[in-house]
Amino acid sequence: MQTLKEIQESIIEEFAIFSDWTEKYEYIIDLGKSLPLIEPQHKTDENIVKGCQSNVWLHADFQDGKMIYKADGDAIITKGIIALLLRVYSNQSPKEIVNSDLSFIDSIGLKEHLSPTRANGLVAIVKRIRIEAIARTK
Amino acid sequence: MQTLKEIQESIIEEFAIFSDWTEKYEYIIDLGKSLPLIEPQHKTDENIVKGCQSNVWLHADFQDGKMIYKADGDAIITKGIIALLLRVYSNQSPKEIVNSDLSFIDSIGLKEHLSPTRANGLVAIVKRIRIEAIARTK
Amino acid sequence: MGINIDKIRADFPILQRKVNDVPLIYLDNAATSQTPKQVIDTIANYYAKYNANIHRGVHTLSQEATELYEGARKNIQTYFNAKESHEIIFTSGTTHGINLVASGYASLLNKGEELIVSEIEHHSNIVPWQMLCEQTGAELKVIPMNINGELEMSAFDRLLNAKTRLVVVNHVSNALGTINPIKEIIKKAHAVNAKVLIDGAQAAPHIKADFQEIDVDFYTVSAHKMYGPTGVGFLYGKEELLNSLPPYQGGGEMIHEVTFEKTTYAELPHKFEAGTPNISGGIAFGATIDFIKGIGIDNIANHEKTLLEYATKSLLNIEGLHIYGNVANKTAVISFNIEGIHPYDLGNILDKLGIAVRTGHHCAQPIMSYYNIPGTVRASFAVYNTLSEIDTLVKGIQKAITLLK
Amino acid sequence: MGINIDKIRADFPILQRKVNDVPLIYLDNAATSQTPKQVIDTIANYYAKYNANIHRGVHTLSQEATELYEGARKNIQTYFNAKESHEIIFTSGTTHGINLVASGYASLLNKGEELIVSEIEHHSNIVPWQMLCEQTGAELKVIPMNINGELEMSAFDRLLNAKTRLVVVNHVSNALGTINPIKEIIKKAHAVNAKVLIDGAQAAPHIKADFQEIDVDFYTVSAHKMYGPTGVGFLYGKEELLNSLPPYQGGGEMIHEVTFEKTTYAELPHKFEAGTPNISGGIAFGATIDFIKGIGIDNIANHEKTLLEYATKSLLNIEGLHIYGNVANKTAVISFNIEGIHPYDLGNILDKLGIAVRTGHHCAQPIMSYYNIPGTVRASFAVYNTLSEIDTLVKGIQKAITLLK
Ligand SMILES: Cc1ncc(COP(=O)(O)O)c(C=O)c1O
Ligand SMILES: Cc1ncc(COP(=O)(O)O)c(C=O)c1O
Repeated sequence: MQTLKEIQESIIEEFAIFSDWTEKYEYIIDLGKSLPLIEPQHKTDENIVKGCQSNVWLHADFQDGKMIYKADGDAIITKGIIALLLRVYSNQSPKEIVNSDLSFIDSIGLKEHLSPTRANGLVAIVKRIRIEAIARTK
Repeated sequence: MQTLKEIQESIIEEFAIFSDWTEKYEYIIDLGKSLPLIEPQHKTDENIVKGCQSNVWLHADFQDGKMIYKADGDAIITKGIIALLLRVYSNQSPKEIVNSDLSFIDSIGLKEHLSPTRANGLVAIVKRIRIEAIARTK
Repeated sequence: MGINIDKIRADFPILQRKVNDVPLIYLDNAATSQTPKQVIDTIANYYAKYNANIHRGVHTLSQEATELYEGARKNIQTYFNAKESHEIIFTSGTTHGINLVASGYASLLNKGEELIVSEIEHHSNIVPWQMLCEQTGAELKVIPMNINGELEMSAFDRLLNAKTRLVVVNHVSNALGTINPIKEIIKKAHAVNAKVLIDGAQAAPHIKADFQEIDVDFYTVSAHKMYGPTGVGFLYGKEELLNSLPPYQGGGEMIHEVTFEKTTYAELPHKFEAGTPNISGGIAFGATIDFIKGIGIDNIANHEKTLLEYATKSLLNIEGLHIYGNVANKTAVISFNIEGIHPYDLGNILDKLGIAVRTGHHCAQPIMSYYNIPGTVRASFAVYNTLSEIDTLVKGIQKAITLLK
Repeated sequence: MGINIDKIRADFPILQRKVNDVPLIYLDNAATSQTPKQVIDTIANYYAKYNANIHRGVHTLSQEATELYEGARKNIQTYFNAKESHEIIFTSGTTHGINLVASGYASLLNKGEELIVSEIEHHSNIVPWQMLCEQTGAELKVIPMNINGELEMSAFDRLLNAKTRLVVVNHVSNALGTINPIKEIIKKAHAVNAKVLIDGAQAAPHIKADFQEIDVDFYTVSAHKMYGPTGVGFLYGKEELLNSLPPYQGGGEMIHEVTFEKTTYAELPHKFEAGTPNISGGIAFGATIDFIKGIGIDNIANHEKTLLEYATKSLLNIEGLHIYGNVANKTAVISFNIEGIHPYDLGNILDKLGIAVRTGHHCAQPIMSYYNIPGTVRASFAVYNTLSEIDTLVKGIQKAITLLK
């Protein structure tokens, strides 16, 4: 099992090989396409974050001391980034999640997607990921 | 009896001899000082124009086909300009007043005092002078 | 008769910019248009030479700044053919202008009376009226749109009645570009004694409204959408109507006399201009009008028509592309989606290619609900855009499709 | 420790100006301060490189403009030590900020409850509360001033009671320069559960308020009085209080979702920032804070103290000159009259000599009523003023006296 930090590092490594934004976006789009990330029954009003640009859903579970996140989005690029986020955060302990930072997003050149004013729902997703984890550390 | 136009011209001539603003202002200030322009009983609330900067009063009479204006102000420079205005307008027929223009103020370099945004009450005085005259042409 | 695009483009310093290493193609004009150096220089020049608080000041700077500011008001008055310059109230923008009127109507409206709004409005021309109706118990009626993005005028006829106090409609829809028949709307509203407020935010950059000719009661505009600075706009209102509204904000300037017992208000326009205004913005708004006059609004409209026609034709060649808003009478705005592609994704890829478009609901959610879509991609044009930029846009979309599909 | 005045003056292009053929001496800073080139350049640079509508935009320009705008908000937050950046609401100025709160309290106040204001307020901090009291039936109580231009704090103690909901006082009086004991006022008000709004328009250029330290509930400021641009300011409010107020204006940005059935509002700060804001102004406000930080507010205050003391001493040497506002704790503002001379006349002559002062009631008529005077001449100083300018002022007044007497 990789640690959260190790996963972030391997993502950074993977992104290092892309020579231009097109390759990077192709990869993210593929990630976005590859998975229906959340079960239909969890796409509830409670789990939705309505961004001005795109909507996202997040569902959290707690199993064997680990957080299990499922998420989805309606825009494919957003979905691709969600896939990266879940790869990092899902299956980690609440404590590790709470103590983690998001700098890997910066390192792979996707910072703008997590700008609080972008209104694509991703910032809210990250916030919820942490909140759900915090709730399980108490 | 000079006509309104002639009075304006003689004022312009008088002002032509001043070599700087100090002389001009000394003259206006002297004009302002020289006359109590309105009888106390005519300094009524009805006749007052409250400017933001200074207050002015105007009283109008109609005698033998001529307008007789009396006016006053609390600031001396304003009073001096009022004295010039009365020299031009008082004792003239309503028709002449209505048809007159104020360009002499421009010619003698005092235009700024009659700026609508100066809030010294002079613009309102000029307006009232005309309104009172118009009322007597009907 | 034509215009010299190269010369015009040279006036806009931002058009020299690169974005993601490619030259910027700016097609987000309906959100905010770019600013020519004539306007930028006016602002810088104001602060370098004339900056002072206006009105009531005795000193030269204050006098000069006041003259510039009031000169801008006169310039706007003349351009839009308002009867009096004090019918032009400087605001911080369209939203402020609409709220000023809505707030004033709170004291004029009674329960059971009606307001009419349309389905194709910007939120700024919906929410203030919702708030007003909640406050007063008046009812908000909605002129529906049809699939082409037009108002259903027969429905409007049915909604109008003796209880209608106010009709509020935009001159041009920001999300669709539709030019509404405001002259007809005003005429019909007046026939039942209702007043009309026109939101001119999207019209002013493209069409010159003649306020006296169309006999509009209120008309409001933002400078930043018509080559001017941010933070300034105006509300036009007929003198007697503005007089009938209570003041909006209290403060300096809008006061005649203040005691703790009684305060009396100043005359128009000051009654509605409490506090120190956006002086540099107002003066620069005047320069903006000069800029538009210099080119000629008809020349601008003609050029944009060419752009619109060319872009519409080119975009429709793209498979799966659907345009929302298909009326003949529209400004150079194209709202579209591509089958199977989320507008946000397309906007993202276009940005990587240096092309700025807007995506989302464009603050016009009722339109999105009507079409049952999350949003659109909107390309909106201005006088400095070119046919070759449209070619690049089309290529960009094709590239995005390849990536996204 | 000291500051380099020549260097600072060189930053202000307007100080090179001549007025009536003599070099400008600008002593009308309490009305509007002058703008350094750092701020002017920020505005020009914004329009030349980043201009775009902010928030929600996907393209680079919009992202960059948003970052600059939100960066300015953060800068302001840090400078004034607000807890959260969303407690800083951008406004068009102090008047707007006060009206926003007054309008919000309309739904929170009940008949018979009380508001306390002071006798030494600017009209912008009187009229909105009069309007609010008229609307709600609440009562407006006035803290009286004394002959020195100070608030009578014992009277304040008597006015405060369990019915008091809000106390509104300026931090510094614009007409007199008095620095009010706001920390004490806030503490006492909080003891009876009243909230406090401080009008900081005249304080911000001279004193740094630490919002958390003084525990103020609302604080509002205009950029144009503190070396910034016109048309922008901010309202600070504690998060829970801002949340308790209803939205002020309706429109874009302040909306979460709009349907004709129901509209939900966005979170702070957007709830109070309807419509496209003054983007260039907000960004330039950030540059203004940097400018002040660059010199240091304490250095500014020290320099102005020197100016104030020198000017007070010099002016009092003039026969018949009377200064209004004689407290030890005041900013560099001198309001005065000369026996037998109308302030307007003196202002006129000084203008001819290139000296800009303000004359009149300074939008503070209750103070004028207190002293039973039509107005005063006000000389107000900023960091770029010099002792030699004060000498010229004194000579100018003497010349005016000769002419006018
Ligand atoms: C103490 C005080 N409050 C409020 C204001 C109003 O500020 P603004 O005109 O920038 O809204 C002023 C401006 O003169 C002031 O001095
Ligand atoms: C039709 C319409 N009305 C009103 C507005 C609001 O204008 P502002 O944000 O400048 O207040 C806009 C801006 O997008 C608009 O397009």
